[in-house]
Amino acid sequence: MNNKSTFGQKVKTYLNHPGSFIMVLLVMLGTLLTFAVLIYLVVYILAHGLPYIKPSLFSLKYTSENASLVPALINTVTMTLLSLVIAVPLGIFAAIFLVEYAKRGNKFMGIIRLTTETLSGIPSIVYGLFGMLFFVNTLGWGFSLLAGAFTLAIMILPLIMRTTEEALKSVPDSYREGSFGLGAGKLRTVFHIVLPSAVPGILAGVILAIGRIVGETAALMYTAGTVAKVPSNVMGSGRTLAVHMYNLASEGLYMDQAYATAVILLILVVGINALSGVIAKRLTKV
Amino acid sequence: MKSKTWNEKFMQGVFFTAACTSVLAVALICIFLFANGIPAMKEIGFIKFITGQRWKPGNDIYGILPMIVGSLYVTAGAVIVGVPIGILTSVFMAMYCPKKIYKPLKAAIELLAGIPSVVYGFFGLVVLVPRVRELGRALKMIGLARSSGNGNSILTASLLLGIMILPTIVGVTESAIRAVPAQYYEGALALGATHERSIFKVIIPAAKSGVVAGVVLGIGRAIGETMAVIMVAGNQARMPAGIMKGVRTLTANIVIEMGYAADLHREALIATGVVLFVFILLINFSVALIKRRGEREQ
Amino acid sequence: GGSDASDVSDTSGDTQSEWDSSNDITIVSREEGSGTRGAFIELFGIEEEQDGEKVDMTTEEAQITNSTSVMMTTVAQDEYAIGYVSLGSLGDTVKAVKIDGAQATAENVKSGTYKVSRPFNIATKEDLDNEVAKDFMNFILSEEGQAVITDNNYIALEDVKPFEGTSPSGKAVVGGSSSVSPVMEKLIEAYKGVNANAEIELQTTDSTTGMTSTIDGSYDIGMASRELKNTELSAGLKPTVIATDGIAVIVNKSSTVDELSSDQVKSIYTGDALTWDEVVE
Amino acid sequence: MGKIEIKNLDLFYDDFQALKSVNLDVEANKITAFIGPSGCGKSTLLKSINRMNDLVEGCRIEGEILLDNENIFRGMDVNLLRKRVGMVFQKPNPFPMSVYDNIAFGPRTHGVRAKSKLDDIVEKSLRSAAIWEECKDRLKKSALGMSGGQQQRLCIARALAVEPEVLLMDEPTSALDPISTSKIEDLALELKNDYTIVMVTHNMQQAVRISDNTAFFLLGEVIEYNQTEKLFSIPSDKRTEDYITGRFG
Amino acid sequence: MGKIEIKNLDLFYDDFQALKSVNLDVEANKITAFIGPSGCGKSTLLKSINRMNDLVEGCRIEGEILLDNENIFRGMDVNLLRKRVGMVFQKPNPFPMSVYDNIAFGPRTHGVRAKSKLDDIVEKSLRSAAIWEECKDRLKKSALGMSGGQQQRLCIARALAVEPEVLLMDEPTSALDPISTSKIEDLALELKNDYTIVMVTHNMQQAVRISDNTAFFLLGEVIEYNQTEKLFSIPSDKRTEDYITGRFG
Ligand SMILES: Nc1ncnc2c1ncn2[C@@H]1O[C@H](COP(=O)(O)OP(=O)(O)OP(=O)(O)O)[C@@H](O)[C@H]1O
Ligand SMILES: Nc1ncnc2c1ncn2[C@@H]1O[C@H](COP(=O)(O)OP(=O)(O)OP(=O)(O)O)[C@@H](O)[C@H]1O
Ligand SMILES: [Mg+2]
Ligand SMILES: [Mg+2]
Repeated sequence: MNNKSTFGQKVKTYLNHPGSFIMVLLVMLGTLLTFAVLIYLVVYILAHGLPYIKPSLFSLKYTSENASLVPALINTVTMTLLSLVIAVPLGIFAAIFLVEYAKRGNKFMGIIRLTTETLSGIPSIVYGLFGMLFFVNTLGWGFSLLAGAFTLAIMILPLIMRTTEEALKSVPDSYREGSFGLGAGKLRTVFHIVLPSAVPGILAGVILAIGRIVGETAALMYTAGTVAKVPSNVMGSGRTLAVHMYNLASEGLYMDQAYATAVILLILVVGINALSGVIAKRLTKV
Repeated sequence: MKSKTWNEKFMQGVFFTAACTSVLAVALICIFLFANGIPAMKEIGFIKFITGQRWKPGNDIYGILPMIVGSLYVTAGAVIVGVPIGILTSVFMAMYCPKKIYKPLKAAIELLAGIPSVVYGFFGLVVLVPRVRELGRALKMIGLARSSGNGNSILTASLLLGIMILPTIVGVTESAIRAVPAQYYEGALALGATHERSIFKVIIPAAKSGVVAGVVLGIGRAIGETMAVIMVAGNQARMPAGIMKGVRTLTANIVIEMGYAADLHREALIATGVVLFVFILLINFSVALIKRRGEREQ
Repeated sequence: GGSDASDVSDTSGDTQSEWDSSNDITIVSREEGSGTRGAFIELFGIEEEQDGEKVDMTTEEAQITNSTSVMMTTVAQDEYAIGYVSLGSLGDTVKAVKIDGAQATAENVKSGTYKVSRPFNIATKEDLDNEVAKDFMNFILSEEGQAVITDNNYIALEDVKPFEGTSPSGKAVVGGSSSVSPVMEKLIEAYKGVNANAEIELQTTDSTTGMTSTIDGSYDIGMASRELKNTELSAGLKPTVIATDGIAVIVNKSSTVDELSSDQVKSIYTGDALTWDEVVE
Repeated sequence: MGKIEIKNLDLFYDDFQALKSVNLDVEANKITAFIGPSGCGKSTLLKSINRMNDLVEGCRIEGEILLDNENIFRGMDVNLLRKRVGMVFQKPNPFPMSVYDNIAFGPRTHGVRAKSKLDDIVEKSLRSAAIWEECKDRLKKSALGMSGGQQQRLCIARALAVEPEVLLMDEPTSALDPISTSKIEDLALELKNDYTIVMVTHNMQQAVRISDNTAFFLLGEVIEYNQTEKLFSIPSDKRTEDYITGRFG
Repeated sequence: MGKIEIKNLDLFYDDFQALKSVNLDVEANKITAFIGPSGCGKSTLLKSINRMNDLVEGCRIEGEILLDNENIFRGMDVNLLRKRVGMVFQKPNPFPMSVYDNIAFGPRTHGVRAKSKLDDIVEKSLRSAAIWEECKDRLKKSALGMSGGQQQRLCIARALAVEPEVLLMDEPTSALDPISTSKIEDLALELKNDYTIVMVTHNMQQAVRISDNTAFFLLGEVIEYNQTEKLFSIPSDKRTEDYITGRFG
């Protein structure tokens, strides 16, 4: 015998409580809609893109004939790494300050909270404008991977900070107490006990950030430029996959390749998410 | 407390400096946007810029009221579409979803957030626009609407944005629901309430501030979205004329014209960015307020 | 070139009914300031002189897009739409209408029977000292360069001489208008065939960025699909026309409209005619 | 024949057997105490009586529990069961709403809509839980603003408002100060005239003070079940004796 | 003169006074037990001895605590203090790393780097905590995989590894089963030969079983402090008597 409500019992319950029945229907309907849209989207992209994934799309050099996405892919990786190199240490350190050092009720903390929340709400087009005005024009970096990376770094900073903060907060205080109780100082406690335990959470944030970088268009068009090749150094201009796709699509000459690129982008996003799951599992196992 | 090694002090300084970057970034963004946008507003006339109903850069007429109203309409539409569905989905994820399928579903929702907006744009253009156009024509045929519109409309943009803000709303609301202590749920059940009644009468009200924060974040996303809206909204720079008619948002205004703009026109577009930025600031302040009130209630 | 703007015209192409001219016209236009739009309104007289100022009389109801593909997709899907695109981007998902009896083809543009066209400009600083850039400009204006132009459905310049390159080595940056960019891409590839030493970088942005970046030196050659503005000329830019681009007026394939007069196009775009039966009988 | 009859109850959390063929009769209008060291299954058994264990995934039950001779696992609407068998938790868990709405939640759930009726129920329940005087002036204020002891009595009032027959209490005083504790104990003694009460406690003195019958649990088994007086004065099992004299736990 | 002398200690959490002029001498190589109802300040006083309260924001201390006649609040490096005064917590809190690294963390913190030396320390500490046999084969495995009782002994071993003089234990057995409890009690009795032990417990029988001296706390005050035997047989204060006979708490 099972103590769980059987299907029959459930039906009976809902007959007794019609209000509940309506609510459960609504919940199911809403959920169904969400996933129906998702599936439609994915199928739509696949249907339009898959047939056009050809070897020529993966030529080493972009030409107007092959519309290769390899340079854009390489630029995407470079851009991602650059942005992370800038934003991750900053974000983690900032979160450490907020969680481990700042005193409760500290005014300054309120300001930081507010500014990070502001940052996370700024539309990417505004980031694009700012990046163009500041990095490209004022600092004179021109359209360059570096200008793009710095712009994106600011954009993802709040995300990294926020998730790291959460991860640090979720480390049980008992670990900290244990470490302090053995005479370890704050720094040692943070770096040897707290941070390692927080790694899976931080990683989740980094993955989210990668997702944003990979999908970003508006902020990059005005900062990193749209050159369809791999620049020789970070002061050169280059387009990422999303920008590549936008460019392919905008003149209407390469729609098929654009959809094919969208498929690759989608695969990339799924891949990154899956990877994060795997890594997080590895790390939490110790 | 008193005798800290130099090392500890130094690193604390490093951490503090890192924490300051976000403040610095916001300050820089403010300075650069305002420095480039405010002079244009002055030249055009602040009131004229904000309340002007005509936008004709070719003749140096810059009034962005249509775009402000347009952004508000489209955002409101997105909220009407996205919020109920989003909240219901998050309820499913937090309270109904069988453990076995939770992970794939969660990943799917994350995927929804990871799809680049350009892709959404084409999806909207090719899938939503024709459907809305047919709807408009049908409405006109049966006499419910005077003009059919042509599919690129407030309605289309709202639908698309409603979809695009789903992941934000689902994510935030789900974690808000999960953060509600299980004791509330148990307490309600123990009084003989059904699963649904416990959720909608106890848990959701208890998660209120988190839910509202999620909705407001969604609003922020909807206002800020650019690449997708451009493709489906019609982008007419005139006062919105009905939900089956086209509309131009603040973001669309910037992206559409930045490419060809020079001089005052360009500065007016940056000023549009400033207005957008101020909107976002207002939204964030209200989120902060909501959260603070929520915390006080706890 | 690749393929069509969209293969989805069939989503609404399941033409449930006959084309009915009593329907509202869906007017699609390009964004203010766009070179394509500038040329279009000028040539059709949609731009009017008022108090010494040129005023763009395009109706506010016109749907605006900044992308050729959105323009094409919209017209391809909507039976009652009208729009316009560069001749070079014209695909077979839409139908180009005759204007005043003339078909929109490169030959007709060249012969002057089809009048709706605009120049593709490149601009350099007057004191351009980048050898690669100079050599590349010579290439564009040569017989070989102009052949590329013709191949891509644009209208080439007359009286060009064969290319005599100096094969300098080095790097040049070309950037600007996204309308010019596709053909520029082909030109660069062709040029690399004759001068492997040179490296030419292409930035697809927009006409204005093209000009300002050339002024401040980040581009060696700027591209514009419009005439240069006075401020740009006075900042020391020297424009060169490298080709002519026809502008095709397009309608949906199921439309029964095949031909329009300039005045009809004007009355549509100024909002005087709201439904198709006000334009055609 | 008891109000509640537990027959051969086995309970598993996945593979772990938390209750081993438990047999127990709970008498009506008495206070029955469950005692035993941590993890012995007291809460688990208590929660089985109103099927709160249904919520735990992987929880599997064999055997039966009869409430007034009716098997609670068969054909009984679980929501109605929980209306009849109320529960008070270890940590006070008032809902984050006003005092009034907390009490009115249950009656509203079961269809009471009329304002005047609700007013009556709220007052009556709060009086029965001996907390009316303390909160009659703050009915519209959030229940979270009250002290722990008040919250716990509010939770008892909330449980009473749906007019249950049985009241389950899981260490209802363990998070409270001595004064609040004694208030709740007095309340329990009073309530047993109208209700059947089952209470888990880790405080043996508490069991002695207020319960009529006591069950001693060890590792998922009921070792001894008897009148409280007898169990504490002449335990029949060595393990019971060891436990009540504090040799372990 | 005691190993630890607590003099006129007042402790505030913000405005709330958690300890009220506490005076107490802890004797060397004895087990001192703190008992009292929940919230009376036992843990607070214990944590003051190795200044773990420094971590609590808004915590303010007046009065002095002398360790071997030295004021721990003045001029003493807090990290060195904590090395000398080790602590074991209520809930076992091994770090999420291998058993070996758990034990080695303390010595490494205090500068021991040599592998062979560390190996020695790890073995010695685990032996002292009577857990060497159980985990010598899984030194490289995560400490989180052990049972609660093993984890608690591991935490004791971890505390011993830095060679403290005093060992503070805050209800070290309250989360454990009876068998693990008695293992830890035996261990404590053994360890008191080399260390001074202060232990908070909510189990009075435990205090009776293992402690030499007992302090009874109520609402932040030390009501009675005496040899355990005396305190439990002839309490000099009425409140102590009420408490140990289970009349409240
Ligand atoms: N949800 C669950 N999943 C798996 N095991 C559980 C769960 N709840 C309880 N257990 C296990 O069942 C056993 C009995 O738990 P229960 O909570 O009934 O003990 P208890 O007697 O109430 O103890 P305490 O005095 O600590 O409250 C314990 O070993 C516990 O670990
Ligand atoms: N960090 C803190 N901030 C504010 N008040 C605190 C804090 N820690 C403890 N208190 C308060 O100080 C008082 C004493 O707490 P303490 O933890 O010392 O009690 P205890 O005797 O150890 O109780 P228990 O047996 O429940 O562990 C309590 O009233 C408690 O609420
Ligand atoms: Mg329990
Ligand atoms: Mg304590």
